[in-house]
Amino acid sequence: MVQLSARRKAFPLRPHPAHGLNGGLTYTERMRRHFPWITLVSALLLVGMTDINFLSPENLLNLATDIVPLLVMAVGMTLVIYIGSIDLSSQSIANMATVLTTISLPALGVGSGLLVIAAGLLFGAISGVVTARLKVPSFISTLAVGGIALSVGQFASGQQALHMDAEQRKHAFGWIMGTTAGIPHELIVALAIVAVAWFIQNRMTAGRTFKAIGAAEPVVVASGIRVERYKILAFALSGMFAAIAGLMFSVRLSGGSPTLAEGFLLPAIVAVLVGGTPLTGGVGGVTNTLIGTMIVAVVRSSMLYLNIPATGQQIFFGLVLIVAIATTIDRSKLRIVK
Amino acid sequence: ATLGSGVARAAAQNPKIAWSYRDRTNPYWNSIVSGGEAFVRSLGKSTSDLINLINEGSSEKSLSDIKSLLSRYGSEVALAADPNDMPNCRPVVEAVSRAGAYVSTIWNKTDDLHPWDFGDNYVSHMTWSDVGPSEQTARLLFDAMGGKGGVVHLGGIASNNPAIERLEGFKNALKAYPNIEFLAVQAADWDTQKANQVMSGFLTRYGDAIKGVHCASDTMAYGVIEALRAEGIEDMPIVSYDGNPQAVELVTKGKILATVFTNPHWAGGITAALAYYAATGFFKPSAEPKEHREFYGPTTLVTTKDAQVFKTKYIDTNPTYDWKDFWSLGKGQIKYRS
Amino acid sequence: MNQFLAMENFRKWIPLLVLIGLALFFTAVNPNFLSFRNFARIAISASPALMVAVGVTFVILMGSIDLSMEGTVAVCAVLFALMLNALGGSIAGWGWMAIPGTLFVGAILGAINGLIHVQLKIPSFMASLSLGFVGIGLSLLITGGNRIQIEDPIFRSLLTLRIGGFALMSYAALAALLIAWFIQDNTTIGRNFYAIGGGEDLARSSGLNVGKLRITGFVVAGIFFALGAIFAVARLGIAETETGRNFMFVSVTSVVVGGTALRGGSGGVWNTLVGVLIVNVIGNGMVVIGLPDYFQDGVLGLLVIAAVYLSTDRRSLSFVK
Amino acid sequence: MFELQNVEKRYPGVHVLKGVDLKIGDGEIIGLVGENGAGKSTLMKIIYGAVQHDAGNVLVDGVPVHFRTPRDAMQMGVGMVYQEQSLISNLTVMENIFLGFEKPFIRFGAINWKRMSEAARKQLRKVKLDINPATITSRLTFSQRQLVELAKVLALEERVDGKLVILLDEPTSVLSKDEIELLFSLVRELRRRASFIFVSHRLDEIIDLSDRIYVLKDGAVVDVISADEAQIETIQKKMVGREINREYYRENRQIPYNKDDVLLELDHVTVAGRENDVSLKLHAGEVLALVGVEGSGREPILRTIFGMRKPEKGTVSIRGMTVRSFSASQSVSHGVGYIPRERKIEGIASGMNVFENMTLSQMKNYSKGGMLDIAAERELARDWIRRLSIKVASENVDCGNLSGGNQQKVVLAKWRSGGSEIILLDHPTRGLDIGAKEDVYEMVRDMSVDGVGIILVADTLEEAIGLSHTIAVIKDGEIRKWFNCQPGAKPSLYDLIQHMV
Ligand SMILES: Nc1ncnc2c1ncn2[C@@H]1O[C@H](COP(=O)(O)OP(=O)(O)OP(=O)(O)O)[C@@H](O)[C@H]1O
Ligand SMILES: Nc1ncnc2c1ncn2[C@@H]1O[C@H](COP(=O)(O)OP(=O)(O)OP(=O)(O)O)[C@@H](O)[C@H]1O
Ligand SMILES: [Mg+2]
Ligand SMILES: [Mg+2]
Repeated sequence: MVQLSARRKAFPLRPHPAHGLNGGLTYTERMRRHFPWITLVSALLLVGMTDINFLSPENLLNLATDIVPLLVMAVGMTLVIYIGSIDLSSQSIANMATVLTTISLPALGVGSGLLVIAAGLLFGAISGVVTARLKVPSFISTLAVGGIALSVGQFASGQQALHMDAEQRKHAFGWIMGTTAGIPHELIVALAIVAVAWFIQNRMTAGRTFKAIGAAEPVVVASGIRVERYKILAFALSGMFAAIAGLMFSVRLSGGSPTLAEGFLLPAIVAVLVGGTPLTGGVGGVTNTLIGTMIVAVVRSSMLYLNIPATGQQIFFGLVLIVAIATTIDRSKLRIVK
Repeated sequence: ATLGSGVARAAAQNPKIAWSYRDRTNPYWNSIVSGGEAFVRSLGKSTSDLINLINEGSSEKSLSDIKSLLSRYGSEVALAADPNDMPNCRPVVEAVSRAGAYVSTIWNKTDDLHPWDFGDNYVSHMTWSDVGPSEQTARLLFDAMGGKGGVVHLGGIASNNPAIERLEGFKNALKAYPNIEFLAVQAADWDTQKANQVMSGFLTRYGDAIKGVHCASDTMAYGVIEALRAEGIEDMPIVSYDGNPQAVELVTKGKILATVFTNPHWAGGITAALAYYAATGFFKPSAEPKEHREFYGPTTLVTTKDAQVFKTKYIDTNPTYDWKDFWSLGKGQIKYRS
Repeated sequence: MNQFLAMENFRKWIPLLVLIGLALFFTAVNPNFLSFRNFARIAISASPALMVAVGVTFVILMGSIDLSMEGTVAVCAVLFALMLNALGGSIAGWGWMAIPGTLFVGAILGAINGLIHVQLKIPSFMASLSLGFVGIGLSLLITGGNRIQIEDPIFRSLLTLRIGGFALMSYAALAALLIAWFIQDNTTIGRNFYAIGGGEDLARSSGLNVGKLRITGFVVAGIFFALGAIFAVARLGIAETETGRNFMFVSVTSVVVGGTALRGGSGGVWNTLVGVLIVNVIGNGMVVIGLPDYFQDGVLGLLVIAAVYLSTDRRSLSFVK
Repeated sequence: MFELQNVEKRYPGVHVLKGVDLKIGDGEIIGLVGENGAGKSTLMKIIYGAVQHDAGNVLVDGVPVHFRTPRDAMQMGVGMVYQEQSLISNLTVMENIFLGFEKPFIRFGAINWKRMSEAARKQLRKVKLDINPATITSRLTFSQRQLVELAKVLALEERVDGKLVILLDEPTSVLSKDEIELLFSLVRELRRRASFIFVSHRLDEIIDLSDRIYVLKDGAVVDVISADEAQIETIQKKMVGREINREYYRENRQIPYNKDDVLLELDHVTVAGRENDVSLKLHAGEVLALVGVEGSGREPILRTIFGMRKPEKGTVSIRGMTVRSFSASQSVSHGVGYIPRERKIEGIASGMNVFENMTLSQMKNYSKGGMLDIAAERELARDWIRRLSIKVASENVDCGNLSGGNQQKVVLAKWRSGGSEIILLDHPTRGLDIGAKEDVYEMVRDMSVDGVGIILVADTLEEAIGLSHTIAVIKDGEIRKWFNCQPGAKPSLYDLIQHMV
């Protein structure tokens, strides 16, 4: 025992890395919550260095407008990730939404939008019921409900790509497509949607409850709140936002197809995570997702500016993602990293 | 809505050439890219001057990437694109026109969208009439089956245009063969693994009743062949589509009866060339007749008889094409069904 | 108490009962389903998926998740094919070295995954998802997007050689499953995975080096992904980036359907076998009964929900994420 | 010889250990006493390598060592039985016993279960526990688990050469009398090999077992007493730092409650998994204490009243109305509030700030049409921060960063401000220091005066006796004895313990 211990050197003692000896949070820890937007600005500047036109207001405006459907979907996804679950059905719901919008446009006009939103709410709520009441993990329940939405989309479309009549589209949704003072209405609509989501999250009992569920579900139960209802609501809202994303995309493309929104899911999840809302929930939120979506947009278009060769784009994306997540997530909020 | 109607403007001196396509994991798109690269080399540029926009099957990414390209290079762009989903073609074309750049598209376009509605900027659209060739392969198949017995069809992603047409051709051929029993059709999404699983399911369902397989693409045929090989079935008549190198190889060996070569190498080159030469002012698209704006690409039936010759000519080497000879390989103006 | 125990034991068997129930249902609709040959077909299509799912099972047992399988399988598949062809093209010659070589590649990729997750303290979901992208990209870079064909008849005998009606591949997969079972139940690392899943802080305070075990788990997963890649190549004779496609959702779904909890600590590789079979039986069965393809995604979804619903003990779950 | 010199430990905002010196001779049994939160567990965890100290030295036989992980400590012969359960419940008993030390049982890469099982049996025999080592740990009772933990530590005996140091953090709190006897005889037997540090809140046990007693107060050693000279009263005085009198529990403020105003009634209520039933009545202004040993079934009763459990039989009525559907939200709407025992799990939502925590159970009162009135929430929080002198910079502070006492005050304020008339207190002073405790006692009296009915599961018997009007002694899920607790006529500890075990 003595020998053993003799070989062991005393180690220099340090306080816990997260806080100084005086107990306050260290500088980096306090800076953490600013990291998402710092990452965004750095990325913008980095790409701007290769071509200053990238930073022109017009280009940034375009970049923001292009990402609108993804942003709307990611905002919905945020609410679900905020309660510590995940929604893998968003893309399929958006797919279904493009089909439903297109086929109901002749009969319902603007009403087709309402129909689609209702359908999104319904499918989201089904995910919620299956998760909260049947206790099927959301990873599975939403994947499964997504499959159902996909079937509905395929069936309703007759497995065809459909296009909207130009006049009907203009009549019903022309207002989304225009611009005012150079700002596309799509962007304004999207920001309004983000604002609504922000309001729900920060100013309404539902949002407060979502946060509490993500932060400490047992506390919410022990506070006498009907957790299941709120969970279902979060999923329903996510489904609704996904449907709106599909609706806006469908109007932009003036058509629908059961595969039209393919490729939305992973970027949307990535946008939420990169923005700094971890899968454990309770932290982050829609403003983070706004930043996260922009980061995704910048990284995507940076490939063009940095001349990343075709076969290297996936690697580039993956590596940038790791760096972005490593800098944006707030580890002090994660007790155990699993 | 006629945009830029014939107003003469300074032609681009040295436009950036870009190809926007689905992915790099599929031999078909690799051939397209090889054609694009061959064209770029013919201009004395390096292959890295061809900008690759890979959309991973996401219309959203397709559109965003193209818009990023346009905002970086403005009107100095000659774009060749497969818009991935039919509805996506319109916003792509509109964005290009707005920027004053030039685009030629292949495959996916809604019927109500025409190059001549966009003046010079929407240079051309090429697609392949798959109905006829698909009918031809089906006839070959039915003949090989001796005009009787059960047949199954494995289709692509059901809402994709080629999938629809290839199924239609197959069904047309059936009419002339009353003793052929059409057992089942199922989408296998252009995917080898999925086709493999679907085929083994068919084997269980229909067993020995299956006497022939009609595949909507080569990639799916590979999966079918392997599913059959697993059962020790080596001589089932199979036909496929696309004329990929591996499939042509299999045709020479008699493993596949016939495939249809759509000459993606040429298509990749000529589509880029059309956009490029329109951009440089080498020709004025709006001065061309309609059959030069919307036309069918070449299809060559490759059967066991001519496979070897075909292989040496088109697969082992690529013929040198004159990239200014735009239309000689085309198969006439696109006809719409309704 | 006894009644409670009986109930608990009963629950353990529910996934298997679901599997049997599904088989009976499909048989009732189309009696062809219940045939030896069809089971052999299901076994072939399930073999690669089983390996991948077994790999991810180890990670899930620890309460983490590994979503890098599509990239890892793609890289392993194309490297396997390249190695095999470079080493003479036949398993009979030096080509067999490609097999351990590929397993090694899988292990390395798993180790990178684990290191990034543990050392950079990035939750495994995000770390492995990102690395999946990198893996897909890497395989693309290696192949330039082309496919590599494997002609070697000896290697392909994994598919073509039948013993007692089943393809050699199915036996190989079964052997790998037995090894996984052995690792899970009879080795220290296997048991320690359960310990971490059962309570990470408790495991740590019992003196386990949790970080190192985590990385080990990802390495083991990587090795099984590599095995999955080899079987996938054997099944189609083609190695390409696409070889990895679809494995992510299918394998995680299989694991959960089999009764292994995503929060870790319960379940195991036999559950995964049942889960993989359930998923493959549904896939095969829907074709066999001739369900229109546009309904298949939806029906798969409903059946998966039903399977998970039946096999979870809701009383023991305070909440589910 | 094991020695700590001047060991320091801080957590954000709290100085947990202040220059602690401690010596353990070979074969010596050290008793460690101190109030809740005095730093006993922290000190033990530092010795065990589970927590790293900020300054000071740990010496083994005069040589400085530093244990970075418990594994380092175990290899040097230091073992610990945790205060909280620390067995991994999905593993078997034998796996738990040898967790991290499976090596001797490995044959050709595989664990030889037979050998491990035999070895485990040997360890279990030491603690006279006759169970199958292959049993899944979650099937064991609390006291069985405690004994397994002990067996796990005793496995060090074979594993390590030389002397052992075994740390026992409140091992007796869940054991029966016989089991405690067994434990003590074991400890005495093992003195040849091992020295012990023994933590307990039962001072008589401490005096009985140990050689020397360290008294810890607010993270500093205030006295070291030889057990021969120790007396309970003096130790208590040292622990608390002043004379303990009846005023501690504010008995002067205890006023009789209104016998006619029944708030809550349980009539032959059977809680799941128990055979016995419980009947009780809670009156306005009454403090009803439930006492019993760990696992006697106090918590399930509280949870049933709060609606988180459904009774199998019997009726619960609140203000004369029978409760039909059981859910926490139902109970809250009937005016029941619950201060759970696991404050960090069910009490405080860390990551949320003070006002968000306070209004969590009563958002209806602070919102209109689903829209929150955040200004009113802040106002409420500021008001209660003032009233309870909660030590926080502002109402915007994340509650996860508050000290335990302040967290507890936030939880109390949450229910109190929501106007709950029936409040269930489960270990409300756990982990609180004296100042905070007194604040809590003061609040209990305030609520009582306001006519709130309180059911208390206290941290200590003294607390139960001091605070309550009525005591129900619970054993095996059944009320065995009622005591009336008028000031001046309170039952003694002994009176209660008699019926508890
Ligand atoms: N991980 C931690 N982070 C911050 N503070 C902590 C942590 N662990 C303990 N503390 C604080 O350190 C102090 C000492 O706690 P400790 O658990 O050592 O008390 P104790 O004497 O064992 O009390 P008890 O009798 O209740 O077991 C308490 O104020 C506690 O809140
Ligand atoms: N598990 C934990 N993780 C992180 N920090 C903790 C933990 N437990 C306690 N703390 C921190 O320890 C500090 C003191 O906690 P503790 O609850 O015991 O204080 P206390 O000394 O009892 O305070 P008070 O005087 O208010 O009663 C708090 O600032 C809290 O942030
Ligand atoms: Mg304290
Ligand atoms: Mg303690």
